[in-house]
Amino acid sequence: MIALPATALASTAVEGIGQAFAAASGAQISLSLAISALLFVIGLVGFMVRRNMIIMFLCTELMFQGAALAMVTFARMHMDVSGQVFVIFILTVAAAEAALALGLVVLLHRRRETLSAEVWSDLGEA
Amino acid sequence: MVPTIFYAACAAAAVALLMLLLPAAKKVRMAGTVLGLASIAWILVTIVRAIPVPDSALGNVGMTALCAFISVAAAVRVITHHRPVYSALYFVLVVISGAALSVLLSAEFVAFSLVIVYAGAILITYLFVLMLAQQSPGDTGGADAVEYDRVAREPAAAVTCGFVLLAVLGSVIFAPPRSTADAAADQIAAVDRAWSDLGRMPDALLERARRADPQVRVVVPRSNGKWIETQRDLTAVVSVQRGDSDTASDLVLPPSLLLDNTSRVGMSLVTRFPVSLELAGVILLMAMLGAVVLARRQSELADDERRALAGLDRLAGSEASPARSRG
Amino acid sequence: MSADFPIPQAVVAPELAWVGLALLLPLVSAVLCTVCAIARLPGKLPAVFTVLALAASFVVVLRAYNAYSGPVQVPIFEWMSFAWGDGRFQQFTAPCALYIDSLTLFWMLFVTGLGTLIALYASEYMETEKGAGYARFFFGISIFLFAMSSLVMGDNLVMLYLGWEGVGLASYLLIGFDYQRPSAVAAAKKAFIMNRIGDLGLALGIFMLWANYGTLQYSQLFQAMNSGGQTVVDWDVSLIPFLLMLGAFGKSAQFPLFTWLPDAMEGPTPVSALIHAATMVTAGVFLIARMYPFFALHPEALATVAWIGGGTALLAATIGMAQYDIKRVFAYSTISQLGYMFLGLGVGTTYGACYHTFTHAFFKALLFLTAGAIMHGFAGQLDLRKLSGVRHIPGWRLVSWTMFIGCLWLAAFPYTAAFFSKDAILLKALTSTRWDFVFLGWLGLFTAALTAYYTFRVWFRVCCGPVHFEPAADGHHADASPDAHGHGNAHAAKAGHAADHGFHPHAPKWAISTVLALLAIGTVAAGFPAYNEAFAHGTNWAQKMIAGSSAAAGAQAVEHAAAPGAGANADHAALGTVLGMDAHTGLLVVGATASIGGILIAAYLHLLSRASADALRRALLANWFIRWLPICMERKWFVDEIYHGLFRLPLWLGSQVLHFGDKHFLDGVLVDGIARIPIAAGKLFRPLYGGALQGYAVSMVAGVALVLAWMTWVWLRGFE
Amino acid sequence: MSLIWTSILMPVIGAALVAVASVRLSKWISLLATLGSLAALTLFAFEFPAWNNGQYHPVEAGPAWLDAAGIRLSVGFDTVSLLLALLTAFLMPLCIIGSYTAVTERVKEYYGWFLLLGASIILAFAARDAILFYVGYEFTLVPMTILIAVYGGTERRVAAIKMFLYTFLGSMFMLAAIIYVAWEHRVSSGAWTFDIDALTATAVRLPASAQYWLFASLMIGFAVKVPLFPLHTWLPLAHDQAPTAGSVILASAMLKLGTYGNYRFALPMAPAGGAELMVVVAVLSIVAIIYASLICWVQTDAKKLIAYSSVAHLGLCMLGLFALNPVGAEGAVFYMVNHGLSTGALFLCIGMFYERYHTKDTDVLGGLAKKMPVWATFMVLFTLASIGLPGLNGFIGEFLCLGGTFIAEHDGQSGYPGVLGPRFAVIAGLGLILAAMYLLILLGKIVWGPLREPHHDAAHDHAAAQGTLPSDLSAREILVLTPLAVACIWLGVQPQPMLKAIEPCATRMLAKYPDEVRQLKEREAQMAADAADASNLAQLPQHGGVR
Repeated sequence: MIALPATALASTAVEGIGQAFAAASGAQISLSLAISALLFVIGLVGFMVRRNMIIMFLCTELMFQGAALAMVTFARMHMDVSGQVFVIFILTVAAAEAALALGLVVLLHRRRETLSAEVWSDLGEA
Repeated sequence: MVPTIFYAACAAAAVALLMLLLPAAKKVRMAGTVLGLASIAWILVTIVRAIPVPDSALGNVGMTALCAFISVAAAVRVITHHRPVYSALYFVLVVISGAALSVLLSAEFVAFSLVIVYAGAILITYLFVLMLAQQSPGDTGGADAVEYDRVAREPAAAVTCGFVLLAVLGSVIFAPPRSTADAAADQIAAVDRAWSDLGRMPDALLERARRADPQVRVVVPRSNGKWIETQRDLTAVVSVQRGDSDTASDLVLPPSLLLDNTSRVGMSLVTRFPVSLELAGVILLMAMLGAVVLARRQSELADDERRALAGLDRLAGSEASPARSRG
Repeated sequence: MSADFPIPQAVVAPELAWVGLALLLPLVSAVLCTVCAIARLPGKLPAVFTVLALAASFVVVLRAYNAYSGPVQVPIFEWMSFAWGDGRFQQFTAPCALYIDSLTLFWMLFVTGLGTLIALYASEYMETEKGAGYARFFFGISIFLFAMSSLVMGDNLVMLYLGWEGVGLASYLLIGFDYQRPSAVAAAKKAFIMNRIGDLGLALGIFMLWANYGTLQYSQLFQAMNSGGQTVVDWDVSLIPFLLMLGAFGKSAQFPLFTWLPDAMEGPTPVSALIHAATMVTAGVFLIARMYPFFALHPEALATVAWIGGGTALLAATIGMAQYDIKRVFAYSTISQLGYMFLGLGVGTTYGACYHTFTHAFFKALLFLTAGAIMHGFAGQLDLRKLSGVRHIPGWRLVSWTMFIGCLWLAAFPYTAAFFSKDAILLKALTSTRWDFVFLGWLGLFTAALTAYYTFRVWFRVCCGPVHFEPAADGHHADASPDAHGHGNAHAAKAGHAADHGFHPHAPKWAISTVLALLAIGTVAAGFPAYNEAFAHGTNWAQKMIAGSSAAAGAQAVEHAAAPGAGANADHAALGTVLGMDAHTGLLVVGATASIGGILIAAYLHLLSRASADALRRALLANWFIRWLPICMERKWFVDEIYHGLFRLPLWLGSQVLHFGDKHFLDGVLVDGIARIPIAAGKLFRPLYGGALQGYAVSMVAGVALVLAWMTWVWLRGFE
Repeated sequence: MSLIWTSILMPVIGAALVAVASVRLSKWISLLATLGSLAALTLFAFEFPAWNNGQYHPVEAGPAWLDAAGIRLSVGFDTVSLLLALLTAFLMPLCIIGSYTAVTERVKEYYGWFLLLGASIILAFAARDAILFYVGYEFTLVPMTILIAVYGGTERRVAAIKMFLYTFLGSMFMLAAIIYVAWEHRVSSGAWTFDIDALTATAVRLPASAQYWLFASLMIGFAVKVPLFPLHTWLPLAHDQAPTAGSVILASAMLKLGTYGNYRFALPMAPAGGAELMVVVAVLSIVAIIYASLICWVQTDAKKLIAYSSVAHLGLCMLGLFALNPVGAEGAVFYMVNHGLSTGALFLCIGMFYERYHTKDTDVLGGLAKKMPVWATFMVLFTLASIGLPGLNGFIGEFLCLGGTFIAEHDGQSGYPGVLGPRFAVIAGLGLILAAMYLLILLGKIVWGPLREPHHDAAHDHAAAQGTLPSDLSAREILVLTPLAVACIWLGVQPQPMLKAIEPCATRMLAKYPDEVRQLKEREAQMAADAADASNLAQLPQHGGVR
């Protein structure tokens, strides 16, 4: 880590440094975070209100989107690519989930001829 | 500092979403749409106004806001549309606008992988399954979709919970902005990290050094054993031997020679998160195996299920058709 | 209270521990009776044990009397004693010990003596109850004697309290002896509960004495008084006499708390004679006499006693005039006579009060026992309208004439013992310097006339006139209650309605006759101390006994306070006048007039012209303005009804309300209501947990939102 | 110390053996186990050296249980807890014998749980570690709930649940208070401990406001158990539904845990709070006395009546405890033991006729003296003991409680100032009259009077029961009641040794109180004076105006 006076950097417009290493605009970061939160919450609400199992999984994908966007935003905010790496992992999980979940959905659909999640409520303990 | 106005906007958005979710008249849905758009705009404006935007960033912010608008609207359609296929398609729109946002945030690799993997692969799978499980038109009872797609479940509770969560998450945005010093330290750390990433890629380093000075024959480690050292002005110094000379001399690399996004992501993936990468691979493998197992069960259960649907009980059925089970 | 009139100080005399046998013997007999009941020993064994034990205890008391030379304190064993410091107020001491002075002996003599005689009487009277019932009866009698001895001989107020409640228990067990009859059970209950009210007063008085003097032992209490203890200095202290008084009134059936005594006649007659006439009911008199010095702590305390006593005497006499049940008449006469004793205590003559107690014990026991004999012989008949001319039935002469003696004494016929004892009280009242005491004295004289009337009403009705009797039959008459023992009831069932159905009264046998004769002699002899004084100008034994005790010292102090300058020996000197005559002569004239007048009126109405008595009653009832009087007298001034309406009913209704409230409000609404909150909350969220996935999701999200909200709130506040 | 553990573990081992033994054998095993427990405690009592100093006897810390939290398996007795444990151990075998015919189904489970109940109560009394106490205190609820819920009457489930939840809720406050004190101890001394003496030493040094809340929370926990008005409503129901032996142990031993808790925790730990809140507790106590007595008056269910009478009696006990002087405290402790004896015996008596007639309704049943004279004798004796007849055990405690309350106003002479005084004593004394009233009414209904027996089905049951039970008490039942009767009479005649032994404990418990109460009185006097000054000032112009 290089000890550099902050004032020196703020005023230094480094030639050719590129957008990735320029201080990002606070408003852009905030907006992106807000969108990620909105996507996440909308996905969440969707998960809670929709009764179609496939759509419910779609809503979880929406939440993944929100999370991924937040990761990207933070990566930008801190100028560190780790956030972007995490998006790749998110993609991995989403893909795995899609594979398994959709397989499961198809299985369930076969058994009860419907996609409604409620017909499976007898799996709950109540 | 409690952003009251933001909370009010969240509440408005919640009401709007609720109006869209309730099985109501078209007018209400229209009002909900208007209110929803207005409240999203309100949220965005609130955020933008909370932090002064320099003129140089106006374009970026404007584009971000536009993409935000599109992705949120599309997301709302995902959860409100009665026909699952349309939901999936709207989701593609969400992914694409998300990719655009990623580009705006200088994450080009992510943007493309989102479009390719999500919109291209995962969503297609969804669509495929949706088609597979499509209800026959008779099941919908004349409406545009089946009952469980039309009628939301406990929308009030869900919307309340969700938007309380949004308000809470959103509060974070209104924390005091990071100090310039923090941002500067971040920048220095990031550049240093990027230069040292480059230091671990000898070929790339040699290539960059030659770009800076075509005379460079070879890059050698510096006296302290490192390949590259970051300077205070964000440039980097490497030791090189030029021409035929055996003596090392310093060469300053300008920031414009830093690695691009995709390279850095790749570098980070294999140098900082190798175990995670392996685990991700294992997960995918497991998912594949799981899918195979599920598919097998599917065919085994199908008989049973069909028999139950036909009103035969399991025992009777198995006794009645020994030959078939043998076969 | 000043040290001018010192209370004789007690000496600690452990060598006199044998006097404790007077307590122990009845207890032993009680245990033996229990053994008899358990072992189902046949015969009269319990009676034998009891009579022997009581006689032995009487002998012990006699020996103690012989050995008596001054107040002694006899420690026996430690009962309740502990200390938490060295100070006088830092300990609680209530040993099992005896305090023997002349007052104690005076009381113990007639308690054990009469106890023995009445137990002997009961051995024949209760013979139909052989077996467990017989043993139970004598167990009760023994326990009673034990408790009474403890009450009288106890060294401290806690022992007195032990005896006080103990006699209450004996009374309860014996009144309810015939436990199958609901009226007996109710009477027993009533007696115990009303006594408890008084007991509470006594207990509070005891606490207050302890709080103020730091001790409960008589000797130390008196010492405190002698050494210039408090007079009226303190609100607390001046309450002491009133609290003790409440206890005394409860036990001795005085005005607010007297209604239990007539009901107590449900018990077998020997019990009525022993407990509810001769001994237990005088415990109140004993208490006040014993604690007399402390009644000077408030100037109006004794006046209150006098007023209550005088008032009760008149009230009970008026009721007694209108009763038809012999035992009830005698019961009211007991209340009335007890009123006299309290009047005596109140106006300052402890001698008069105690001596009257003494004489009363004999003649009232005699009267009850004769009534019992009649009841025993006439199958439980006690209605004086249905008995007549018993004197003329062969074998009943002794009963009639001993009853006559008892009646003469109760009527305070001139020169009987009761005449002298009553005189001592009235004389003191009439010659008092306080106008209200004089008024009470005249009231007492009027009451004496009433007493003479109703006493002889009974005797003339029952013993004289034409021979006529009906055995009692169940439900035959409501106001006279049949006696307890099954013998009478069995006869009644057989005998039917009238004498000509073959019913023959059986005359008393040797035990009853002997006891009646002995008691008659005792009754006459009880006057000896007074005769000795009045005719032989010798010493009055009773007065001497009282004068040597705490009672007298207190009386002198009261006297001194009332009329400073009068000598200590106030009974003889400086007497006032009555109707212008010398006090003694005047009272002799007036008292004799009242007594003889009452007897003459009774003779006219109930012997010579019985029809006129009924005519008089009818005339009184016909007169609109005066009819309240006979009605009230016959209905006992509605005291029971008033108590019922004033206390019992509101309390009972209140209890019902509380019971309802406890069940339905406190438990039903509050407790169960609070318990229902989580249930209701659970029901509210129940749909979320119906098994549908989203329900769980909603609750999870809500939880996360809440936790995050809280965290964010804290975090945001950090920036302010 | 090993004797103490023996007395606790004997019933536990007994319970384990009962689980594997045959039904017939289980009765004998449980009897032997309880007798062994009693014997161990008695032996301990004989060599107990601390009768006269009010200290715990084995004072060594026990082995660690949870070392990190300083919780140790320390057991030991002082006089009071030893007496209460002896009472429990004394009643246990009697209850076991008394249950021989009453319990016919699930017999082994019954005896097993019953033994565990006894063990946990003795553990609670023996604990010198607050957490150990809490464990014993709370574990009593488990067997008791099972005894009620399985072997009880028609509403047994509700009764069991209500008892459990109610007392459990109260205990939470108590536990919180104990942990709070332990925390304060850790803050001040740096180490965790739950040793009761150490906690007490810490707690008394806390500021007055902390003590106020400490006392209040402890009090809530114990008041439910006592039970103090208005937290009593679980008790009548539980008693009504519990099997006889359960009622006996509930009334005689479990309720004493509440009063014992006050003696051991609430009063000594928070003297400032105790002084502050004493009047509140005393008022609730006398309300309990009067209220419960009046309710007893109109009860027709014999067991409920005795249950409410327990509320009233323990109200008096609490009043004595909160008179805050040695007289009241001695009376209260004495009363704890005696209430256990006489009320336990009354429950046994009621159980005995219930076994024969299957009803406790005094409107249906009555006049049993005719048919069951021996039973009637015992019943009358125990009722009289309960009424507080002098010469029997109940009197001593009642008299001292009332006396202590009465003198609690006087200062300077006894060394223990108080604020209750005669007013409280008079109202509480009314309770004695009411006690005589309702108990004699009970006697008048079920013992005396003409014989009334239930008809029809009950009579049929009765006939069936007669096969095993004689119409009057059997020798076994007499064997159960006789020790109780002897104890009642003996303690009434010879209370002296026990009073002497309790006295140091009482003064030890009250050690801090004279000063606290004196300060309280001074504060109040000061406030009154200030108020008087203020009102005088306010009235001055008025007077001027009138003139």
